[in-house]
This record gives sequence, structure tokens and C-alpha cells, in this order.
Amino acid sequence: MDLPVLDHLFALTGALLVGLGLCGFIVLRHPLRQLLAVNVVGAGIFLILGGLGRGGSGTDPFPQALVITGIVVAVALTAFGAAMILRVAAEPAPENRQAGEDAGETR
Amino acid sequence: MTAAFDILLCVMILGTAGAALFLRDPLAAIVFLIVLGNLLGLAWLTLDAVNVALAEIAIGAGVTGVLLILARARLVALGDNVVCEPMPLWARLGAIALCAGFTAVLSCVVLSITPDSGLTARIEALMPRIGIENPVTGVLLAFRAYDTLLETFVLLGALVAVWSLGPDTAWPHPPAALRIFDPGLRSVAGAFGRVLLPMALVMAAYLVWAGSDLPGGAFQAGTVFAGGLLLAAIGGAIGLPRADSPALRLVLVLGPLVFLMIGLAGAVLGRFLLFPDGTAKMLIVTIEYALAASIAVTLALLVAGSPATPDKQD
Amino acid sequence: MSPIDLLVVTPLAFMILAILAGNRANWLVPAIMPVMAGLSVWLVLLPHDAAHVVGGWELPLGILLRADGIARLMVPATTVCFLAVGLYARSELLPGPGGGSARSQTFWPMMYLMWAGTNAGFLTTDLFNLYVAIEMVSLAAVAMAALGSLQAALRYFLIALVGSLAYLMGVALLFANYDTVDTTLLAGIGRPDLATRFALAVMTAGLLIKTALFPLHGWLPPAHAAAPAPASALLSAIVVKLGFVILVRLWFEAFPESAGSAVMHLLGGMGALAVLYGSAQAMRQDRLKPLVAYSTVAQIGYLFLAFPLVAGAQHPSGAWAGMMLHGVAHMLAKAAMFLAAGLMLKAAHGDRIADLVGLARAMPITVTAFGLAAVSLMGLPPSGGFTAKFLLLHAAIEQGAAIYAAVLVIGGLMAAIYLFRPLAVAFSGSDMPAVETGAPLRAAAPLALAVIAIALGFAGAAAVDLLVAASPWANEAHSPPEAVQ
Amino acid sequence: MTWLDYAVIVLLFTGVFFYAAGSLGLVRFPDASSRLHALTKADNVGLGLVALATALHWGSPAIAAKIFAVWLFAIMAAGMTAQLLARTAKDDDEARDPP
Repeated sequence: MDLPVLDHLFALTGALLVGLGLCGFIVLRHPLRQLLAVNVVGAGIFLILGGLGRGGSGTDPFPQALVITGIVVAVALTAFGAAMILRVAAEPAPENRQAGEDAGETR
Repeated sequence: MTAAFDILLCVMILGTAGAALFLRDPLAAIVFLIVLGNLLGLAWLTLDAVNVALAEIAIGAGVTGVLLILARARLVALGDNVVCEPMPLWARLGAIALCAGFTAVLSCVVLSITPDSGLTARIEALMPRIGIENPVTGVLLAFRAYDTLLETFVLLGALVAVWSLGPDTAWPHPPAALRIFDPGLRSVAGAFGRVLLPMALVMAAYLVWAGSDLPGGAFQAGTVFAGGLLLAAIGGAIGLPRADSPALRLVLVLGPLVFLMIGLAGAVLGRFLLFPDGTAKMLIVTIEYALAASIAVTLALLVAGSPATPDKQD
Repeated sequence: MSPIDLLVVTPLAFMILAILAGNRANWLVPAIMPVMAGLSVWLVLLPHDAAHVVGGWELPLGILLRADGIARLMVPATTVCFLAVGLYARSELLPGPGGGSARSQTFWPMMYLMWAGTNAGFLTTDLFNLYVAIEMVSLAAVAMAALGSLQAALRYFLIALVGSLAYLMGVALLFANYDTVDTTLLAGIGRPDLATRFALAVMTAGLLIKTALFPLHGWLPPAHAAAPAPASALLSAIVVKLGFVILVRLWFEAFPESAGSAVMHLLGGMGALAVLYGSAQAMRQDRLKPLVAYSTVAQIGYLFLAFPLVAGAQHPSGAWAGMMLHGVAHMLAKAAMFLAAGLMLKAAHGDRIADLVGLARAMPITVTAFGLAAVSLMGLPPSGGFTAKFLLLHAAIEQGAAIYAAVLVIGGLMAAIYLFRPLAVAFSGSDMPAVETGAPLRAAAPLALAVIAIALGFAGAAAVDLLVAASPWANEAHSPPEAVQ
Repeated sequence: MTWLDYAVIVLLFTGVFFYAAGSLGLVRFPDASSRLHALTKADNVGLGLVALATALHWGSPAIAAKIFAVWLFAIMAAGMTAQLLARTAKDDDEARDPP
């Protein structure tokens, strides 16, 4: 089996993951599901980076390190996003408290 | 044979991703995201990237999965059942067409780039100067230590940001308890947590130590210990700390602080983050142990969430 | 030791100190002021093109930090803004009698994180390092926006996340294509192939989302208008500028060959529409902070309207100086305006423009600051805004770009109309409303910022010389990109 | 191929068979307790066999020890989750139709 596409197999899978995740982000209307979709897009980007860094002498450690950094940043942002979604859900009252919004906010 | 395995793996990855995105039941979707994370870990193993595989399974599947399951459970408790209103058909078709077009172009772009080992040779040539064997740790903590330094502050900042979201009445109380309330369930989970916590500590220490020469490192180790902490908290073996506890804050900033101090010591000697010859390994391992401790506590508290008003607990 | 590192390390160290200090974190502001001011001066005094790799690891593995012209300009300007905002926030976020609130403890680490992130972004030449810097800034920015409106912050967060991922995808493709993510290396080897074009397209789209250029601006007005005044000031003045600076680096420094005239005019056209749309929306607002927020949408437009003028000029130094000066003038004036607006709204009984009646008598210093900031934003002489718009207009006329010239003039007129309204109301009325006078430092902060924005205009010639010396074309023989002609 | 290789192959296939049987049970059995019954028992046997096969294949005591640790953790986690699932399922059933 030496189809040329096999060299690109994981990178192409990554590209399709990005596409799927993007589609999910647009179609899903709940922020938690969108957060999940963003994670899928991120995983796809990482897989592109890894798949294209694999050549004759192994997988390049450089993109591997970038991916690990990316995964950690992604989980930090996911945690913050989830906390924010929970807070928005806990306060369903619309946020347009009109008068003195700013004055009240910062005290 | 391997090609067949790779293709099967990629098909499973895409199928799982589809399920994680488009299943109607949110809990099932999150479970499929966890499965996706594990399959991606396998893909990274296939690519000989064991460090990434560990990070992907521990963080991408493990922590993210727990985080989303917990968020969903709390949303359901608030009366939001996390089900999306379906979009009108034309909008869905439009979105699908748009993404299909985008994916097609992206695939062409990916195919136009020849995979190569890139900087592998350069990195191998420089590794003897650091005195460790794992090239990924070398990139993370020597060549690109500056990225990693900033990233640890992103993690710390995320926790402070999560704290800032708590309602005014909640500060500085601990997050809503993670522990199981049913006494029978809790006794099982608690016993498990008590057994696992020391084991997780040992394993984390080993992962950092091994990380200089074998796959592993501060992030993977921190995540493993964070998992132990979370299980212990779920079983009620440990409680969650208050946000203003000085001891907690000291642990949280320990890793970034040690990293920053060692970087500044290098600056005094000539360059920020310079490791003098012969000391690189010692300094890297020091940084990694401090980082692993901070990362473990930070990740566990990120999962636990914002401070909660006390009367809502129990 | 070099200020290039310390400008990032110092805010990070203060972030740690702020976390450890808890309720006493506001005492750190006076401590960081002289340090950062000194480091900024040191940065400006560095020899031209001072640069070094972190830890002594050479490119392409290491990360190159560099004090180029843009950094020399933007870092001191952000320092001034952060210092003023820090002083303002210090008196606003004093912990109450019953101990601190979450806000008074978490604002400071977030502010220092944002500060470190912007400085890291201005000083690095590495595209992946920039990604981490962008995330530092975005995280802090969303957390600050969430102090005002959680819903607006959540929307901002999700959109910013997509923007970051688009940028990250571009970085991934560039690395796979060139085995480096350093702009100085890419500048030598960039080739206009499919992968590069696509990477540039997605990165630009992602950064435009973060910079809120029309029509990707939807998240900005609610988030910036609802946040507390110091947060709004940082968001509007500084956060959106980081994306702009990265775009400038990308198009004019790393890939000048790819900067075809079609791309430049696309960005310029979006910028022109942003000026008109943002101004029109600002004119329709009847509340003060949304007005100022829509003014940001309009003012960002000028930054991108300048792209085709810089790319198309025979001697891009004039247009370049105009673009950069506008960035700095807007940064200072907008920070001043949001801080002044915060004080005015605290004194007034509502958040509508009509509620500002008589404030000019009650709080003359604050209204003066608002007025001076407005002068710079309108582009009236003498002000930094005027010099910037004059340089841009000059370049547009020289190139026969009638549409851009017309937008520059019309945008200035519209700004005059929408900014005159709150001022006219503040000066109207005969009786003086009773206003509690806050800490004097709080009123001084916006005034100082506005005065510096005006002073940029007086120092016009010197500033322009500095900016021309700072352009990527200053030292090199090569003229602007040849693709554009 | 030595006898060891044959042993490894036999162990692997038996292990995979148990996994397949467990998964089939998970899909086909009607209620939570019988599904758990299929999954936990069959999968633990499958895991043990696969772990044994891997240890034999590598033939190094150090690696065998690590694989043993992996097996131990997996068994512990499976045991605990099965307990939790079973108790929760029982509570749910009792809540749905009280005895």
C-alpha cells in the first residue's frame, strides 16, 4: 500500500475534524455544545500539525511541543467558558438593567 | 496492515467526532468526545508522539471530559437541559455547504504540503547541550521555554478568571462540593479516592522524573495528580479549599514563580531563561516538579468551578 | 538584562504578587508604576533593532524578541494607558469594610496578565508565541468584560475562541510549510503558494474578529459598553490593537509579496465601511457608553483604511506614520474617554446622554478630559488624531484615492457630530447638580491621558520622524511591496 | 515463531473474544444490571488476557511490572465504576417504579 494519500492520512483527518467542528459550531445553538465543537476544531488543528510533521526521520518534536502547549491552553479556556456558561444559566434575568448600570456595577 | 489500521482509526475518529457533535443527547455527546480524545491519543501513538498522546488522553479526554460532564450536570440542575433548538433546514444546509467547501479547500492545502520531519535534526543536534533525552521536553522547557512560561500563566489566569465569575455572595467560599451525596455511593468512591490519591502522587512524581528522558513531563504528571485530587474530592476524602486560603495561593503560584525566578537568574547571567552549561537538566527538573504541583491543583480547581454561595451547598 | 524581557516578566511577577497579596493587591500599583515607566524609557533608548533570542537558543528553534519601531511606539503607549487605568481602578476597587470582593481581588491579576500579554505580543517575532500572547490577552479581556455583562462576555468569548483557532490553524499550516514560525525568517523565504495564501487568509480573518473590524464587530459594543470603566478602557484602547499590530507584521513584514492590491483594498474597504457604519451607529445611540463603544468600531476602521494607503504609496513613510500615530492617539484618547465617561455616569442619575445635564459645572476636570479626548478622536488640530488623519489624507490625495479621502473627511465630521452631543448636554443647564467628588487621582487619570493624546499633535514633527524611522522600510533599501502598483 | 509467539497470539485472540462478547452483551442485554454483568466480567477477563499477552511479548520483567500496574489500576477503576453504576441504576429503578 503506497497510496500517496496515506502520507497525509492523519493531516487530512485533522482537516475533516476542523470542518466537522466548524459545522457543529454553526449549527449547534447551545454554548456548551459550541464549546465542545471548538474542542473538536482544536483537536483537528493539532492533528494537522502532527500529521504534517511526520517524515522519514520520525515525527518532529517541535510541533509536538506546540501541540502540548495548545492542549493546555485549550483546557484552560474550556474551563473558563464552562464556568461562564454556568453563571449565565444561573442568572437568567436579562442583563439590561438600564439605569445606573455602570454606576452599580463597579461598586 | 498498519495502513489498514491507520485508515480504520481515522474513520473511527471521524465517526466519533460526528457523534460527539451531532447526537441530540448532550451527555452521550460528551461521552463520545471523551472516546474521541482516547482515539486521538491512539493516533498520536501511531505518529510516534507519545508525549502528545499522554497529554491528549489525560487533558483532552480526561480533564475536558470531566469538566463538560460536570458543567452539563450543573446546567441540568439549573433547569437548562442543554438540548439545542434545531436550526431551520435551509440554515443547516447552508452551514453544511459552507463547511464542506471550507473543508475541501483546507484538504487541498493540506495535500499541497509535503510532510517532513522538519526540525528534528536540528533538535537532535542541540539536545546534548541540555543533557536530557526527551526532545519534546527539550523543546518545551529549553528552546521554547518562553512559550511554556507564558502558558503556565494562562492556566493560572484561567483559574483567577473562573474565580472572578462567582456571585458576590460566594466570594471567597469554595466551589460547590463535588462529592457524591448518596452515602452508599460515597463510601465506594471515597475508598477508591483514598487509595488512588497516593498512587496518583507516586505516578505523577515518576512521570516528571521520567519526562527528562522518556515520554512524560510536568503537564502530563500534573494532570494525573489532578485526576487523583478530583476523585478524592468526589469521594469526599478531601474537601475543596477557599479561594483566599494563603496555602492554596502559594501552591498555585509555586510553579510559575519558580519558572520565573530561574528565568530571571538566567537574565542576571546574561539571557532571560538561559540555563548555564551543565545545570540545564537540574533546572528543568526543578521547574517541572514545581510546575506539576501547581498544574495539578490549578486543573482540579478549574474543574471544580467558581466559588459558590455557602447555603447552596449540601 | 534587557527591557525586552523585563517588560513581560515584571507584569507577570506582579500578577503572582497580586494573587498572593489578596486584599492588599491595590498597593502594588504604585510599586509597578516607576518600574514599567523606567523599562519603557529604556526600551525606547535601546539601539535600533535591538533583538535577542530567549535563553540563547538560535532561530528557528528559539524565540526572537525584538524592539522594533512598532514595539517602541506601542509599548510606551500601553504603559501610559495601564498606569492611568491602574490608578483609576485603584480607587474604584478599594475593598469594602467587610473585606474584599471577588472583583477587588481578581481584577489585578487579570490586568497584569493582560499587560504581560500585550507586551509579549508587541515584542515577539514568533507567530506561535503570539498565539499564546493573544490567549493571555483574550482571557483577561473576557474576564474583564464579564464584570459588566455576562451574556456579552460569553458571546465575546466564543467568538474570540473561533478567532484564536483560525489564527492557530494558519500558524500550523505555515509551520508545516516552512518549518518556522518566525516572521523575520518567513520574510526571506515566503512564497505565494496555496498553503501560504490560505494560512494568511484564515489568520487575517481570525485577527479581524479579534480586532472587531466591520462586519465582524458585533461582539464589541455590548461587551465594551457594559464593562466597568477601567475594563472598558483597557478593552477598547489596548486589546483590539494587538490584533491590528499582528496584522501589520504579517502583511507588511512577513509576507509583503502576498500583499496584493486586491487584499489591501479589501481591508481598506472594510475599514472605510467600519468608519461609516460605526459613526452612524454612534450617532444613533442615546446612552453614553454604547456611543463610545461604537466610536471604537469606527476608529478601528481608520487603522485598516490605512492599509492600502501604506501599501500603495511610493514612499510609505507618511501613510505609515499616520497609521501608527492613529493607533496610539486612539489608544490614549479612547482610554481617557471611557474613564471620563465612567466618572460622569457615576455622577449622573442615569446612563443616558440626556442625564449628563450640567455636569460640566459639577465636574469640570472630567468633562474637560472627555472634551480633549473628543478633539483627538474627531481629528481636530492640534491633536494626535489630527496629525494622524492629516498624514493619511495627504497619502490618499497623493495616490488619487478619492474614496478613502472622502471617508476620512466624512468620518471626521460624523465623529464631530456624535461626540458633540454629550458635550453639549454636559455644558447645558443652569443649575449645578450635586456630585460626590471621588478621589482626585481618579479624575486626574483621564485628564492626563487626554492631554497626552493632544500633546502628540503638538509634538507632531518629532513624532512623525520617530515613526518614519520606525517603519519597516526605514533601514532597508527595498521600497514597498512590488505587487501593489 | 517460537511457542511463546503462539501463546501470545492465542492469548490475544481469546482476550479479544471476551471483549467482543462483553460489548455484544452491552448492546443486546435489556437492562442496566445485566449489561453491567456482561461488561465488567467479560472485559476484565479480556483485559487480563491481553495484558498477559503483551507482557509475554515484551519479555522483560520491568515492562511486565508496569503492565501489571496498568492492569491493577484498570481493574480498580472498573470495579469502582461498576459499583457506582449499579447503585445508581438501582436507585433510578426504584425511583421509577417503587416496590
